[in-house]
Formats: sequence, C-alpha cells, structure tokens
Amino acid sequence: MSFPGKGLLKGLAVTMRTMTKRSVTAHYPDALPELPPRSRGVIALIEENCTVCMLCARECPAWCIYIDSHKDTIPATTEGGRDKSRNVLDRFAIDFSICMYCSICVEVCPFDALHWSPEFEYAELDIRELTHEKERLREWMWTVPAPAALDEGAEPAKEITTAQKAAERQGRPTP
Amino acid sequence: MTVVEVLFLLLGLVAAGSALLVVTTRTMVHAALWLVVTLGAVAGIFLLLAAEFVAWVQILIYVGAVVVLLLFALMLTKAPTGPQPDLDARRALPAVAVAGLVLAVLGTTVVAGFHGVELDLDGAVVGSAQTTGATIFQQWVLPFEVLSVLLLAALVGAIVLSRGTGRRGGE
Amino acid sequence: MAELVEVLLRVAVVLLAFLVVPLLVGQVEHKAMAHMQSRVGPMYAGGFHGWAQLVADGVKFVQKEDVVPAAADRTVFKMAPAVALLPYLVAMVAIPIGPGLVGQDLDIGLFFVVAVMGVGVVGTLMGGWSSANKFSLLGGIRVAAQLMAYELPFVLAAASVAMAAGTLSLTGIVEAWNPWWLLWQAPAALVFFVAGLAELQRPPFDIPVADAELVFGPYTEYGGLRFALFILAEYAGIVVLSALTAVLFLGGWHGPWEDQVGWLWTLAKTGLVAFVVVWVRVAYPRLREDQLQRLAWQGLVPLVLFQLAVTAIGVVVMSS
Amino acid sequence: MADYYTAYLPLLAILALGVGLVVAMFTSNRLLRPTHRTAEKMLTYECGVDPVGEGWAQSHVRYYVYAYLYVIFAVDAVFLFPWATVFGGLGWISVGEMGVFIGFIAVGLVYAWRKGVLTWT
Repeated sequence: MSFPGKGLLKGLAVTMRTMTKRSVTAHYPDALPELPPRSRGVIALIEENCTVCMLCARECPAWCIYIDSHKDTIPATTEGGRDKSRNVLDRFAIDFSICMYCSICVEVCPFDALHWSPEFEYAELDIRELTHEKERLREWMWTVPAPAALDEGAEPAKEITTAQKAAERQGRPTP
Repeated sequence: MTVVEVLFLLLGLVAAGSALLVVTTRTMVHAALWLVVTLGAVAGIFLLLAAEFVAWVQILIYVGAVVVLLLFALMLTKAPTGPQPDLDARRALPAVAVAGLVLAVLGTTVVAGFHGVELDLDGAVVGSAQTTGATIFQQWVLPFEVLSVLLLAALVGAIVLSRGTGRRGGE
Repeated sequence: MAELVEVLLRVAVVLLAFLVVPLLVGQVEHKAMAHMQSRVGPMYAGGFHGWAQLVADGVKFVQKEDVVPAAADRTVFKMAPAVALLPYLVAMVAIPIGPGLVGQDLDIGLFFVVAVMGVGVVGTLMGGWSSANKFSLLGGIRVAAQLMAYELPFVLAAASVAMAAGTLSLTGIVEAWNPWWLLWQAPAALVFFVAGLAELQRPPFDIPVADAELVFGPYTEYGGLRFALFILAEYAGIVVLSALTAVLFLGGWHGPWEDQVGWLWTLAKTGLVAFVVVWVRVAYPRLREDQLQRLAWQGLVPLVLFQLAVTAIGVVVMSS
Repeated sequence: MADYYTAYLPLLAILALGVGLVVAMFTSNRLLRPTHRTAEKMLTYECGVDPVGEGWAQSHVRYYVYAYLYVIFAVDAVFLFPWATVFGGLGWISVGEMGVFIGFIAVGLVYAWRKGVLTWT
C-alpha cells in the first residue's frame, strides 16, 4: 500500500525502533575493549634484532622514525684477520604524533625488530612526549602478544622447517 | 504628569533620536538596526495609546518583515562593516524638504482628523483586536477591499520589474 | 503592593522556566538522538546517565575567552546573541499552562507571541552580517530567505486557530478547544509545526547552518558565552514552539482530571511535541534551498489557505 | 484601562529581568575568562586558510522577489486576526468580504506561480 507521506512515516519508524533497541556503544574506559589480534596499538622494538639497515625509516611514508647509529670495529679474533665493523644503534625513536599506523615499517623489517602491540593508552598532554625513544619502545615489547596459532594443517613457518632439517642432519631426534 | 505621559515622552524621544541616527549614520546596516529601535519605540507609543493591536502589528510587520526585508536587501548587495564615505549628503537638502512636506501633510491630517479627541484612560480599551475588527468589517469594508487590490498591484508590479529587464534567457 | 509581589513572582517563575526547560529539551535531544543512532550520549557529567551535561557545558561556556574577530562590527556582533535570545523569554510570559497559570494573560496573546517570535531572527541576521565572514553572510541570507518563506504559513495557521476560537487570548483559545479540533484543525497544526521548525532553523530546515557547506552559518565566528546564548535561543525557541503547538492545537490542559492536574497535561503535551522536534531531526535529511522554498510557497501556503476557508465555513455554520 | 496597563507590567518586568540576566552572564564571564589576543585568533575564519577578499559578496537580486512576496502576504495576514475575533457574529457577509480580500491576494500568488517566480533557480 502506498500513500503520500509513507516515506516520511517510515523514516520516523526506523529511528524510533532503533531508540528502543540497546545501543552498541562500548563503554570504554569502564569496560575495556576487546581488541582483535594484530591490533595496531603501538609499535614495539626489539633492539637486539635491529641492524640499522634503515629500511623502516626510509619506507615510512610519514617520516616519523628517527635512527642514529655509529660504526663500531670489532678487533679480529684470529691473528692477521681483518677487523669487523658493526652498526651500533644509538637512537631509535618513533614520533606517534605523526605516525599513521600504516604498518609498513613492521612489514619491511627483515629481522623482526618491530612488532605491533595492542596497547593504545599512551595519550600525552605534551605532544613532544609522543616521541617514544628506544627504551620506551623496548618496554612495549613486553605487551606484544604471542603470535596466533597456525590454522590446522598449515605449513609450519620456514624457520622451523629449516631448524628441523638441520637437526635431522646432525642425527638428533626431532621434537 | 502621569506615568503614562512620562513614558510617552521618553518613547517619543527615543523614536525621534534613533530616527535621526537612521539618516545620519554612515554604516548602512546600522541604519537598518536603528530603524528597529525607532519602530520599536513607535510600537511602544501605540501601546501607551491603547492601540494594542496596531502596536503588535508594528512589531510583526515592521520589525519582523520590513526590517528583515531591508537587511536581506543589504546583505544581497554589498554592505561592508565600517563607515562608508560615499554615503554623502549631497541630496540632504531635497530629502529634508520632502521629509518636511510629508510631516506637514501627515501632521495636518492627524490634527484635522483627531483634533480634540482625548483618550479616556478609565474607559474600555479602544484599540483591542475586537474593536479594530468590528470597526474595519462594519464601517470600513470598502477601503479594506481596495487595499487588497493595492497589494495585488504591488505584487504584480514587483514581479514584472524583477523579471522584465535584465537576464530573461536565464530560465 | 500584593499585586506587585504577585507579578514579580509570576515573572520569576517564567524566568526560571526559561532557564530550566530549554536545558531539559537539550538533554532529551542529547539522549534521545544518541539512542536513535545506537549511541548512548553523555554518560559522565552528574553521575546518572550524564544528566548534568548541559550544566557542565554552561559552566564551561562562562569561563571561555570572548573572541571578537578583528574584521567584525564589534557592537553589532556583541549584541546579536541577546537580541536572538530575549524575544523567546518575552514570548514565554504569555503562554498559559493551566487556567490562571500564566505569566500574564493578554487579550491579544496569540498575536503577541507570533509577533515577538519573529523578532529573534533579527539577532541571527545581525550576527550573520557583523561577523564579516563569508560563511556567516551566506548563512544570514539563507536565514532571511527561510524566515520570509515560512513566517507567512506560520502566521496564517495561527490565524486559523484564532478564527476557530473567536478570540486571540491564548487562555480563551484553550477554553474554546474541543477534541474534534484535532481533525478540523489538523492541516493548520501540521503547517504551524512545520513552519515553526523552519523558523527555528531546526533540521530538516537547517540549511542556514548546514555544517558541511557553511561551517555553522551565521554563528561561525561565535564562541564561548555568545555562542551559548545562540544555542540557548534555539532551545528556548523549541520550548516556545512546542508549548504553542500544545496550547493551540492539542488542547493545552484539557484531559482527564483537568481540574487537578491540568498544568501537567500542558507540560506533557509540550514535552511530547518537543520530542517530535528531536525525532524529526534524527529521521530526515536536510532540505535543499529550492525544495525549501517549494515546500513553503507551493505546499504549506496553499494548504493553509484551504484550511482558512474550511475554518471560516465551519465557524459560520456552527454559530448560525 | 487600568487593567490594560497593568497587563503589560509583567512584560516590562520580564524584559528588564532578561536584560539583567544577560548582563549578569557577561559580567561573570568577564570575571572568569582568560584574555589572550593573538593576531591569528582574531582573523576571520575560513577553514584555516588565510581569508581571501572581503567578507561581503553580492548575490542576484531576483531572490528579493521572495522578500517582497512575503511582506505583501504578511500585511494581508494581519487582517485575519481582528477579523477572526468578530466574524462569527457577522456571519456569511463577513466571510464573503474576507474571501474577496484573500481572493485578490491569491490571484497574486497564482500569478507568481505561473510566472515561475516560486521556483528557486
């Protein structure tokens, strides 16, 4: 059945029906949100894994990663050998006031030095405080959850298969 | 002097003073806003004279419609803030002459029409909506009908003027 | 002397209502609109479901800096919010909520309220012009265009109910009211409500403050307390419009046990209409300028002229 | 007549109270507010961009016809109110009189409609 003003009444009915239903609002901070795995809260850094390859800083579209480093020479361990040089990380900082959470740095890191942590409550009153130095980035690492379990029947990670093969070659029983 | 007379005088002063400001201010929109004050004071005078209905017509039509019309016109054209030096007084003399003439005609008419009539402050309200309605629709029906023709003429004239010249091919 | 005290008492009550009822409407809007959009709205201020949100807002507004743009016309800019607000306060005096429960019953009450309500728009126009801002000016022009389109059906709808009652006194109109007016005066009630919404620039007639194109129309440059006064004027306008609709078309204090709780009926009906104002805001999208003008001149004006004819015939038939 | 003047007393009172209210609000605002004027803050707001040109522009005057239409109809409408209070007693003749009056104006509305003035372009 159609009559003039039907659409107008329909509009009113929809809003009224919605009003009588329970709202979907999550009552943060009274109730903490249930974040999905791999939520992009804050970027954590494992300093030991970083080789100062600068890939993350270069790929960052917002230019929010600051890295300072110097070269260290490691004296040769054998007589007449050559000295080795090694990059030492002096400063690693991410300015979260600029970061747009694109995750490119985490993706490009070849040594798994960067990880996403779901923590998101790091608002500050001073914008300068949003630049997290490497100590603070290291602290976030403790909040990074363990990787989700693989799907059933999935191929195990490449690292694990290589490790297993190496162990087999040495005749050790595989776990 | 009674309170009513004092108020009447005060409102008259406000009306006359703001009317002077309307014509002397150099900011166009200020002139329109001073006109609001003038019209409001005149409405107050009507109220004091027991012309209740006319007083609120004054507010509804003049403040609510004519002033809005004026402001609308000023905003459609260019009306910047601050004084405008080109609003000069070259035509002040003829304007004063015309205004004086209008004052003379209106004054004579009012005096001739109402000379000696006194408002009886103890009697019934003479300007209520009922009495106004009864007077119009029992004694002054013809002028009332003529008024509708006048309004129609004004309406048609405005439409013709706004569409006659200028861009016709637009539509 | 006792009379003077009584006058002052009535006026004080009106002032109190003016300060409280618009806030209630505002709070209802906050919460009802939120739930209509599956949100919860303010939850913290005051503890219980954010009941004190608007009080908190007021406290905040009073403490805010008073910014007048350098290019603005200072005097006009500063006066505009007061000019927009005070007419609604004055209009409230004449609205009765029960027999004798009125700030002042005027013989010409209906006409008085309609006339005074039209003055508020001058304040908005003053703000729009004096801000020296393109958005404000465009908003001001739209306010004027909208007022001029909708004031006429508004006044004519009011005239229809005055004709039906044969008086302009608001108390007299409620006394003359009869349940069958709900049918007889239905077109006038509709026109009155819709035109009133448009005059208050409430959605869906909020094109003067259309945020996507004009920021906040005439109020763009306003902040702090002056902004708050404009918003208060809007909500006071809703209260006056709702109360008038309730008194003119819904029978005011008529209802069961009207001798004892008549005033409650008026308040309940006013609240109901105010809720519809909020409801309509959530349900409908904004009208375009040409739709706005078409609705007024080709929809509401012919409809209300038809209603006038019906009312006139009805009254004469019934009185003869 | 004495009643007439006292009827407007509350109006005067509420107007005075209202003005007092606004004054009180702004006085407390003056006492509580900070004042920190900077040139940027006083700039006209144009979405964060420096203002271009003046704040006043010209529009087409044909919108003015709407305004004119409104004033004429408003003048017309106010006559309905005194009529509303008396026509019940005067009967059909009075309705006829008002019918003629409204009829003339309605002709104007139809004329405007036919001329396309009422379509907003």
